[in-house]
Amino acid sequence: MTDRSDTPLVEMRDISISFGGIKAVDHVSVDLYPGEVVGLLGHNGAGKSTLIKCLSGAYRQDSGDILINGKKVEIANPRDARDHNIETIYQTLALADNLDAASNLFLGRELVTALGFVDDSAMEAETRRIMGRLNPNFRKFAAPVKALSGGQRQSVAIARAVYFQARILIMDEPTAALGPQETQMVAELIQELKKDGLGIFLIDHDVHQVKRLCDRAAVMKNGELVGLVKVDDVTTDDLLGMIIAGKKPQHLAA
Amino acid sequence: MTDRSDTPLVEMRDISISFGGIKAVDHVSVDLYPGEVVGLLGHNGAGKSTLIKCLSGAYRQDSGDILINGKKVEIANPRDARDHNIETIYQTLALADNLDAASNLFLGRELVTALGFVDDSAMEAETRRIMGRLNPNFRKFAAPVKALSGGQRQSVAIARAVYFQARILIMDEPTAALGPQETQMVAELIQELKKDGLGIFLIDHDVHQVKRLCDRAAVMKNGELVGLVKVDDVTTDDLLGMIIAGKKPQHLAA
Amino acid sequence: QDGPTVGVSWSNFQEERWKTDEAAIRSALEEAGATYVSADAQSSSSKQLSDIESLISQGADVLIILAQDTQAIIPAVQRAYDNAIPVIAYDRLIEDERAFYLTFDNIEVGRMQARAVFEVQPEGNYVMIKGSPTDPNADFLRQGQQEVLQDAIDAGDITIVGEAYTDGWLPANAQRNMEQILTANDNAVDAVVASNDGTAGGAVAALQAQGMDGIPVSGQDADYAALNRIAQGTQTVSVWKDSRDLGRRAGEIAISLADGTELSEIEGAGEWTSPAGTTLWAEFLEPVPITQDNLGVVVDAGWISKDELCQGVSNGPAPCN
Amino acid sequence: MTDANAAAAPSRSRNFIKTLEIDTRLLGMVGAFVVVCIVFNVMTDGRFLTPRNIFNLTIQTVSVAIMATGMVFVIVTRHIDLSVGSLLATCSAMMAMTQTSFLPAMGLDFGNPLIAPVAILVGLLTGAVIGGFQGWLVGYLSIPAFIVTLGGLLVWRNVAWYLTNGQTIGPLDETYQLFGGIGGTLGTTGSWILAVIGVVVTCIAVWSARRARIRHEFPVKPVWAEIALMAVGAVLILGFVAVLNAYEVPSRVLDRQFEAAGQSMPEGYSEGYGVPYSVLLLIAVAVVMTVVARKTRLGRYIFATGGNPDAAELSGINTRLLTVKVFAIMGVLCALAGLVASARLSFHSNDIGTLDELRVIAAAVIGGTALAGGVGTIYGAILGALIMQSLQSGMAMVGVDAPFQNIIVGGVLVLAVLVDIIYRRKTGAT
Amino acid sequence: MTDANAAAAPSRSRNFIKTLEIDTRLLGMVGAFVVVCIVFNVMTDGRFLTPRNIFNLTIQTVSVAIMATGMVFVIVTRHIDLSVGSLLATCSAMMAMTQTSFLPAMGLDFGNPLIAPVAILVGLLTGAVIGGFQGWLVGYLSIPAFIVTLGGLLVWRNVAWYLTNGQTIGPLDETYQLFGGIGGTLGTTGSWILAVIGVVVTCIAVWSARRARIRHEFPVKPVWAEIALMAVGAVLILGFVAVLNAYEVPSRVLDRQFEAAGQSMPEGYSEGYGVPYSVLLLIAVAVVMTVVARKTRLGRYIFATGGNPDAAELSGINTRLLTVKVFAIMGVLCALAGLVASARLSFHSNDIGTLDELRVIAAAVIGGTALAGGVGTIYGAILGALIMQSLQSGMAMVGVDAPFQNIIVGGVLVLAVLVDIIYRRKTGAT
Ligand SMILES: Nc1ncnc2c1ncn2[C@@H]1O[C@H](COP(=O)(O)OP(=O)(O)OP(=O)(O)O)[C@@H](O)[C@H]1O
Ligand SMILES: Nc1ncnc2c1ncn2[C@@H]1O[C@H](COP(=O)(O)OP(=O)(O)OP(=O)(O)O)[C@@H](O)[C@H]1O
Ligand SMILES: O[C@@H]1[C@@H](O)[C@H](O)OC[C@H]1O
Ligand SMILES: [Mg+2]
Ligand SMILES: [Mg+2]
Repeated sequence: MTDRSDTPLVEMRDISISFGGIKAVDHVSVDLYPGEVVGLLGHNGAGKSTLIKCLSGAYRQDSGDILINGKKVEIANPRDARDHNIETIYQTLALADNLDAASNLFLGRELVTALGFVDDSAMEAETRRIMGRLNPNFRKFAAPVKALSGGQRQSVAIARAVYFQARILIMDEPTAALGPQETQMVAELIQELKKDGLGIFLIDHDVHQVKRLCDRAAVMKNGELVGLVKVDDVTTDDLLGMIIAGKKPQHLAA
Repeated sequence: MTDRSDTPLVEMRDISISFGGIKAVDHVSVDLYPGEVVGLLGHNGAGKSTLIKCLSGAYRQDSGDILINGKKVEIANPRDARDHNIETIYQTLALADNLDAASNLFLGRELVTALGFVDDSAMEAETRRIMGRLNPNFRKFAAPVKALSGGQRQSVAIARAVYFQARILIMDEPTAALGPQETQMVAELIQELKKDGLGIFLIDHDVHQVKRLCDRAAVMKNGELVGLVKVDDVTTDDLLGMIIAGKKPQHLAA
Repeated sequence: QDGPTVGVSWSNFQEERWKTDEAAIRSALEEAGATYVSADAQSSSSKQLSDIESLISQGADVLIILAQDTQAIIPAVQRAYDNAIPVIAYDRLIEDERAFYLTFDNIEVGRMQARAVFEVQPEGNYVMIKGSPTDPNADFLRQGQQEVLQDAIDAGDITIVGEAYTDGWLPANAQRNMEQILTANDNAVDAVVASNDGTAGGAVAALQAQGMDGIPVSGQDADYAALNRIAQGTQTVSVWKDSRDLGRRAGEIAISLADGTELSEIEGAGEWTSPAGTTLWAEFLEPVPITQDNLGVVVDAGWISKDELCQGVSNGPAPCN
Repeated sequence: MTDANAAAAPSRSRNFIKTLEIDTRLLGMVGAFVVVCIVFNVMTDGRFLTPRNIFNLTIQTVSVAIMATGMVFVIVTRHIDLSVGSLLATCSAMMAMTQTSFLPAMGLDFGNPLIAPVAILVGLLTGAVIGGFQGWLVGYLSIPAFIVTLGGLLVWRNVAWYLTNGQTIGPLDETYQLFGGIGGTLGTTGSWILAVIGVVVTCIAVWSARRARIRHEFPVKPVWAEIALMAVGAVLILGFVAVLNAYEVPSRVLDRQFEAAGQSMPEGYSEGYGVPYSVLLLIAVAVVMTVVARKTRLGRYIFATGGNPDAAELSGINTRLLTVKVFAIMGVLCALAGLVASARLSFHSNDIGTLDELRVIAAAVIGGTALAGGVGTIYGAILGALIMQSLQSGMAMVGVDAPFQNIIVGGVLVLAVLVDIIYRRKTGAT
Repeated sequence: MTDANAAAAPSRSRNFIKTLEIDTRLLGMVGAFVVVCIVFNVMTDGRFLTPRNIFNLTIQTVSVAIMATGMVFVIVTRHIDLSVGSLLATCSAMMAMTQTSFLPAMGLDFGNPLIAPVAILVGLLTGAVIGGFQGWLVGYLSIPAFIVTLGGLLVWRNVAWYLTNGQTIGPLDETYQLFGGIGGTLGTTGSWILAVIGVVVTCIAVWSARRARIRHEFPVKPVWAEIALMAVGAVLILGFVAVLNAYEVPSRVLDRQFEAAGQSMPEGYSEGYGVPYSVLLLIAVAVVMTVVARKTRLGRYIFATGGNPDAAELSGINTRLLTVKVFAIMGVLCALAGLVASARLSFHSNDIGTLDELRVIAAAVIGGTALAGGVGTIYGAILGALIMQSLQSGMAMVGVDAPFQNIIVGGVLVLAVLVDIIYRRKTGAT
């Protein structure tokens, strides 16, 4: 199990960010240890995606600090996040619709030949390998991803985030559009990655799945953090209560 | 309960459609009765969305017929579908990102004042009313929908489809991005609409939800129909077996 | 500064010659202690009207106008008149009797072009490279050219085998049109009447490609490159409208108009009636056709230096020998 | 931190503006415009901001501004129209030929009061038909608008050439010429009446919007804010009219008028111009187009289609027909612009409208219309046209060399938009 | 049903094409082009498709085609460049002044072999710097490309004017003039060698692509299909060179050459032109740009950014820097186009490149580049330029009047694109 006495892999301290005067994230602090999965829960518009986008470099927080391995870091853009080995599956998937699956998977990190040219065959071969583990029915390797079904697109986005050796993985509702078998395969993958020592933020609306996959769960409501609990200490109903009523369960509300 | 001896509300007969030579939907027939919810299940890319898009007017089938109330109809575009009182929640939501929630909700059917001008206040008031029933935390009535969270956008798309008195409702993974409370509210809404005598096609990956909400379930695999079963005759495991293995459960495989 | 302000409205300053005109006007004005202000209409008669309104607001006491359109400029003249500002129609006609017309005769320029070519090549196949279809001067020029050639055409000595407008007077367009005419006629072309030096340059480049450079080609404006071609023998004539004279005259007239001189009292002015029937006070300067025979004139007049004229020419005509 | 301090000050004024609910996008552009005006005013020793020059500027802007309002719709729906200058020429040619040739041939003589209205009608029809045809090619045959209107750019200019046989046509009908600007104005009294009507309408509009919100129990801004808004509107309208009225008709012109009436002008007599009809036309176009954009289904569909064409189609909007309508509107506006432009010149000339496509698109883009579609405002486009025109006429007044003028115009254009962008980024407006 | 029957026939040939895996998007455009050529050939009694005219056409196309390849990148990234014609003028002015004025002033005399290379280098640098600067304004300051390059259109043309003092500069250096077209060709032998190299490279490329697929165990097409592909490539290359070689140097030109060498021309002597250096330059540009587009990261990022700018940025692509690069490439290509254009004229004139922005953008759009971004091909743009040029040159040859020419060019332009669209819709290619 995770050792939480060390310095955390990620620490987000007192993060706030607002859009046009309205606070989307309001003084939220969460942390993440290596080999741990932290679930992020909350109603629609609670601020989950916005919070993790500060970590992935898509947004800049208005205030608050981000620490990686105990050291304060500046994440001004997605390239900075990549430099810290942070990979993200965005809720909107962030795919270039006009490119095929392989090009999207390797976007920004293309495999190249000895001459420095992009090696399409090699990338396609790798893509076939990893997609086989995520979505066994997937065949459309040559089509631009805009011709893919919703779930197929999501598989491509997942493949992209897990292919490269990240240390911190952010998954924003990764299985929302996936079928039961595909969802199961992603769950197994998360277990594996966890074993490899990655830290994972998982945003998911399915409290059962969170109980199953996560070590801890953070619940947000209207931009604020309701609580950060160990999933073993709470029931799914406790979690639902936190999400809907915005209150910590009695026995933890110290 | 639904009376299935009458003429069905919708009958899709032998529908096929292919993209660039590859069959996305391959001779599929399903039907739908008033007051009935038919679930559509299948792996990612099975062809569910493509099938219902033939009914909603987004695609034209290559072959096969669509009958409404037993009469063959031509649905060449979304306007034709509307004329037959078919409303659709698309998987991609189909929102105009630059307009606010009210404008999206009433798009194509704006409320107008006596002088024929669009009545923004009236539409906003109606929007507030219906969104209150779907997403109690929703406040962003004046913002363009591109500033909304994934789940908030989905709520707007749902509101749009259910506001107008449809007779046939198509829901393509309507709760994929919704939180637990919001999902529950949609489930209740479906029950209500069903009581009002609507026919509903519901695409959903959650077999439990399908068992709970649907009367019958059609399962697709690689564009073909695996089977159309009454949900009371099957277990969730039976359904999963149909989705993954593509075989009808023994006791029904007459 | 107490001298008058003179506003000059150019139709399109991009063409080479106006630079020289401007310098001449400027120096004439400077001598008299007047202020020069200007605007470039970029080939748009609407912009020209706005420009002139601006120049009037700016406090111009006299206007010199190179009109983009002979008629559409009339509201500008009206505006000037309402504000008691005299107008000089510079180089191009303005169909309004309140303007003073100062120009080289464009039909005469056309005649000179055709005459010089005709002298060298009194029979055979002619190609007419015309100016921009939107510039009225293009048709004046063409008219003059036709007058000279008409008899020979009627007699069957001369056949016009190709004729093309040149969009925007662009040399590149003239070159392409010439290439296509040559191709269409299997090079059976004996002379080219081009309407100015830019288009002549394009035509000569096309001829060169066929080894046909040397056949008679006309032009006007005495562009440096064209004079150099005459020295080299690839162009026959460039009708020289010494814009320094025109510019200086314009400057002088502007000063005296500013002093309150009436149009009729301008020295050298005479009454003249346009083809459309407008009678105005006008002064015409003589254009000079420049050929190999009188190349020295442009050098003597200080228009071009001998080095520039003779660049790359060996054993040419005087003064390049 | 300095950053936080710096942010504090604007945020207070931002709150004030927010309470007023003024469109903050406008302010950056207005700011850029004001800067341009002030700089020119200094450079021309105060000649730029005289009633006379302001009067000229407004008139000069009209033709491009009218078309720019239509271009907003075209660009918002993700299309482009390169043919506007040529279409203007064809409409103007049709109107000119109708009054100087077709109608006289049918027995309506020069000076007949029917000539102007019929000619204008013919022009508007021409614009609508050609525009609609181009829209049909774009909408129903799916040919990219760039190609269709590039073709149009070539075709219509030369159709105009053929119609007039390459000649300048005119002088045009006297009534027709009233739309040209300085020749046709409301006069001071008429202008004041117009101003008062404008103020009243503004107040009613603000107040009835408030009433609608109250009816649906939405929050409303404080009464002082509403009144302030009305006051700002009133001051702008009255100030504008006052300036136009302050520009006096030159005494030579008055002299002539009295002479024509067989009288002699009383000593010290003077008269102001007031609002020109062409400006009135622009105001009418602006109001109508703004109402269409904000208050009609058509406008709603235009913006929806621009935001997401697929979504619009799936929502049951006939986006093809919509395209036809948008281009037909553009065509009608080209005809109106052609009316103003040729009336101003008092002739139809071959080169009329040349390069206007660039000016019109630029006006729309400067005014905040995004070429990616979905975003744009009518008033922004008009302001954009005004900025472009100020730059061009201002330069002619400053008296630098002609080529240098263009360099400066190009540079300042980029700078003005940059100011606007920086302003918006600073205030968080988008 | 008739519908089904009608569909059957094309589907068989479609399968054949599919096996060959030729880009079907190309075919509609090629078809439109062929139709244009044939019509002109009939109208000119067979003169349009002579080696001589084909030679002319290729040369006339080069300058615009070179810029069009760069415009593809610009438009694919959802930008636009209106400044190319003006930038061409500035680069051409720099090159002209360098050779006739700057270098001679530094002691390099007229005729010195260093003059041409240095002048060209200066031009390329100018283009890269100005283009890069505009890219910086677009990428880093977020000013819309339309505004930046509209400003550039005004600024650079007049900078060119200042550089040359408004004068036509020439005649240009002899070596420099070699890039003008007919004055500098490879000759027949050289051209054949080039053709053979081209064929060999094509075969190797096809074969090594096949090998790569086999290595990764992907399905490959049948060997006959690969060989057929090579054969088609070889025939096209050899045929093109054969045509250019078949155009013989006019005897007058040869005569003069012998004369200059002090000899007299042998009876019946003849010589073919072969491939002009300018066309060689275009081919090189096309190959390099295609490789960049398809085989380099830069190209991949350009298309990704065009497809979804946000996704590209989130994938760690520095889209701002990318914008600078794209515009810098465009600038360099403007310089190359300026080299060809001025060398062809043998002098630099003030108005060189005027209106080229429209031609260049049109070439790219006709060639299938979508203004919405993300889609476009280099060969398409070149084909687009060729179609435009064929129309214009063909019209000039047929000898119709300029205004009527433009009407036809405009109409045929729209028609050609329509043919392409219909073809693609029929075959289901996108
Ligand atoms: N770019 C933006 N501009 C303005 N407001 C935004 C923007 N992005 C998010 N918001 C607002 O911030 C709030 C939080 O949004 P966020 O996407 O973080 O929610 P979420 O918890 O991820 O919800 P969901 O479960 O629906 O994905 C919402 O009210 C949303 O409308
Ligand atoms: N516009 C299109 N062009 C080409 N192929 C398409 C297009 N739309 C769908 N397809 C293909 O058709 C197949 C069926 O897609 P569809 O979207 O119907 O799947 P689905 O069952 O809805 O999957 P999901 O559960 O992921 O939403 C997929 O293989 C997909 O790639
Ligand atoms: O001198 C010429 C002028 O008269 C004409 O109008 O425009 C072109 C010039 O070359
Ligand atoms: Mg979210
Ligand atoms: Mg689907």
